Amino acid sequence: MVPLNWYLILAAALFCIGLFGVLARRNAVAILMGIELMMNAVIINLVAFWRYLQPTQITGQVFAVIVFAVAAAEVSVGLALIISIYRRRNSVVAEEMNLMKW
Amino acid sequence: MPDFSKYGIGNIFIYFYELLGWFLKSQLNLPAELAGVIQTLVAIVTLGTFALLIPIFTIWLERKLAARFQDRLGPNRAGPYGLLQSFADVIKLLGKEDITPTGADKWVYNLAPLVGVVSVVTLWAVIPLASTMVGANINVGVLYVVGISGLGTIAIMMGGWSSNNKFALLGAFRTAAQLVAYEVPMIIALMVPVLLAGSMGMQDIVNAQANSTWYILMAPVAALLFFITSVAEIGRAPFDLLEAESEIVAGFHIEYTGMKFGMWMLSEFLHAFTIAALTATLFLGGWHGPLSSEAPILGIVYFLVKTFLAYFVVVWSRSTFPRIRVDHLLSLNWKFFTPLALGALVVTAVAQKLVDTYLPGAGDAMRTVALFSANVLLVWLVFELIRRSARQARAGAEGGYEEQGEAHHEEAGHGGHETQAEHSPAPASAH
Amino acid sequence: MRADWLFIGLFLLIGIVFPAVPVTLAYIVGPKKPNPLKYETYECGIETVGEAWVQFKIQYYIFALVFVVFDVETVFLFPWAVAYNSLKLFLAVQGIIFIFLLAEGLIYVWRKGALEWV
Amino acid sequence: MTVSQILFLVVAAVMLISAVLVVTLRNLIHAALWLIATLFFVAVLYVLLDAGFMAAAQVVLYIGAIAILIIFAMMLTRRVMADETVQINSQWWLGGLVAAAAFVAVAGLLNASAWPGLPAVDDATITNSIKMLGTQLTSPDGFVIPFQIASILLTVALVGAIAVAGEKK
Repeated sequence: MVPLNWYLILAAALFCIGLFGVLARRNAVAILMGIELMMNAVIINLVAFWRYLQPTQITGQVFAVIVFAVAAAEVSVGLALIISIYRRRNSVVAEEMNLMKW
Repeated sequence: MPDFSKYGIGNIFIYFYELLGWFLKSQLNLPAELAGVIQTLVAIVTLGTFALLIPIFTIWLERKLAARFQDRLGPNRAGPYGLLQSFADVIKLLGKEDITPTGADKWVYNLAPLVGVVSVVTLWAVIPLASTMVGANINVGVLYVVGISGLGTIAIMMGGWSSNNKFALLGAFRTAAQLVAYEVPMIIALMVPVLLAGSMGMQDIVNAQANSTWYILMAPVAALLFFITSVAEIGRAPFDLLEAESEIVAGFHIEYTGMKFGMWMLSEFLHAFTIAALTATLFLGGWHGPLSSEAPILGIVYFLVKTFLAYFVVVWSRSTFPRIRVDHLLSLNWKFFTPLALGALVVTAVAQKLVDTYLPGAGDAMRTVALFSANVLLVWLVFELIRRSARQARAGAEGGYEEQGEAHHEEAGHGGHETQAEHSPAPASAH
Repeated sequence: MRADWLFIGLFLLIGIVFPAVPVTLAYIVGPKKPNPLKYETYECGIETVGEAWVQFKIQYYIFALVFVVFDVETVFLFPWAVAYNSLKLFLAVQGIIFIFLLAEGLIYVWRKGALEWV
Repeated sequence: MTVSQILFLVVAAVMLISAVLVVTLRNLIHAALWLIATLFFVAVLYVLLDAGFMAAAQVVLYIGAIAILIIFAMMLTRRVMADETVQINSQWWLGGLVAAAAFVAVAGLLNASAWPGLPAVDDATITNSIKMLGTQLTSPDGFVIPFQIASILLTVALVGAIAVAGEKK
């Protein structure tokens, strides 16, 4: 039997790898990939809690499915923004999008 | 030792399976889990070999059939009726040089055809062959089929991108656009049998059909949509833009040679057979037929007969229809198939609920009639809409010339095009 | 249920081994006569010009986008379809409202002209 | 060590390795392919957790849809990333430090707390969970509002994304 905290620690590790990707990558698409990893870590947590705490109720899976929808919405709008910026400025490097920087 | 008489000739494959388990457990004294894994492995190897050997036969069959459609003889030299032609092809492929072009991404390039084959072969894990024979009876079978087919899109993109060739890349992206587009009506059409059976498990869907009627009668629109969109998913004519020789040379597998090219071909032919099997399972009752529950071995025969029938239709349409244009391909999907699939889903759901509410004691015959007529109504409605809009378009186009003259008499600011747009809702009675 | 998933897991493993065998065999058996010209990428009978990258149309992204949104919504609908026969009327209607919202998105994309292949 | 523990550790190790490759590889297409591998192993984790529907949905949505969308977007913006320049920004070590510190803190906290064991569940509950999910998603006592709002969110995302990406130059 696998203890619950193994799953949670695994999810934490995946989340932190994603966090590193978001903080360290220059390319905006790569940053979005890091965010996808973080989202997946969250979903692993939700499903693990469902299985270990309330397997007879479905709440954990409902939330996981809704996170799926949010992730899809986020990635489609995010990539659309990146493509739009690329078409205007010919660049997808996050550091160069500095209009709001002071 | 398991008693053969308990299984009978109808369950002979299950008998062999149990015999193997008995041999491993009591003769070799293996622990139960290990014996189970070995049993599973043997079953997988048998099923996988079966699935991978099918194309050897279907390639011959398809060439023969296509030849007959075109009034030719087809392969007839190697063996009786050319039956050994496919083996000759395999031997030829073995003797070809394995080329990886310069600048290609070696790992991705070599992995792509393998992923392509995996994405098709593993579909056979959930297809029930008989009432007692199904690889994995998971409760998400239909979604599994959709997901594994998605891996095929990834494989094509991997192959196209890693070849380092413009045509391959362009072909891969065209293909991906086509595949993802046709996946939408396919998934929605798949939801109809799920809704009727109340389960996503393949075996449950076949059982539900065995207990009522085949779903081709209950949901003809969904069946047709699933079949057509699946043909688009495998990229067969009339949807074979992905390997349009005259336009993008050969599509994503232009740089592949020898056995790796053979693997792409294998996955394509196996996929064609697999969608026929899926159509047979989901809409034609799978293994269901007279005496199929008593003697499961008959179920395999029924299943194969239905699958070959569906496969024949695939080959038939391949050799009959011309290739469709890319813009037509996509507008056909988004503007016709997708709304029709949504309509079929809603109509089936509503009819099902109405029968349950107002005809509580309705038998299967009554339900089938209700669902079938609901589908017919939907089709009539859709075609009436299309006819009306076509009539309007024609009236607009024809009226445009005549009314251009009149437009000058009307108030200024109305150009010919605006008049055309304004008058377009008017019926053809203007003539 | 777990045994069924085990079957699928092993099937995936074996599914990658099975096609790998003939490919490896062909690599061993097949002739090897290297020649730099042979390894050039094909391009209509002339020397390869430029790199393999071509400007893709934004339309590809739009189609993939519409597909993603529809895919997510259909995954939502699958559990509803499974439960449909045992659902009460109100619950069944919720799913149909969902389908109409889905259709509304399609109509928007259609009227916007984003479905045209230009 | 039981069989399920070994299985978990193998899957977890492969998943973490591919996740690290996603955030470190220079070639972004390779990174995307490793992302697909990571997502696939997350689906395997769901299978180990008896959530078959989640596993299938993960493969359909993430691998079949979102990963393809990401690759398409890469192809549309590839001119910048075709070159083999550095893909890591100048403060990458700071990011690594933050991520490592967050992991140490969270993992320590998780390890120090007591967690309940795995409750035994019969097959019927697992098989029935999809039906329950469907009922709960449309039930007024359950999650019908999030269900419909998710649909509206996706429609809004569709409208917004097309408005942003489809604008003329």
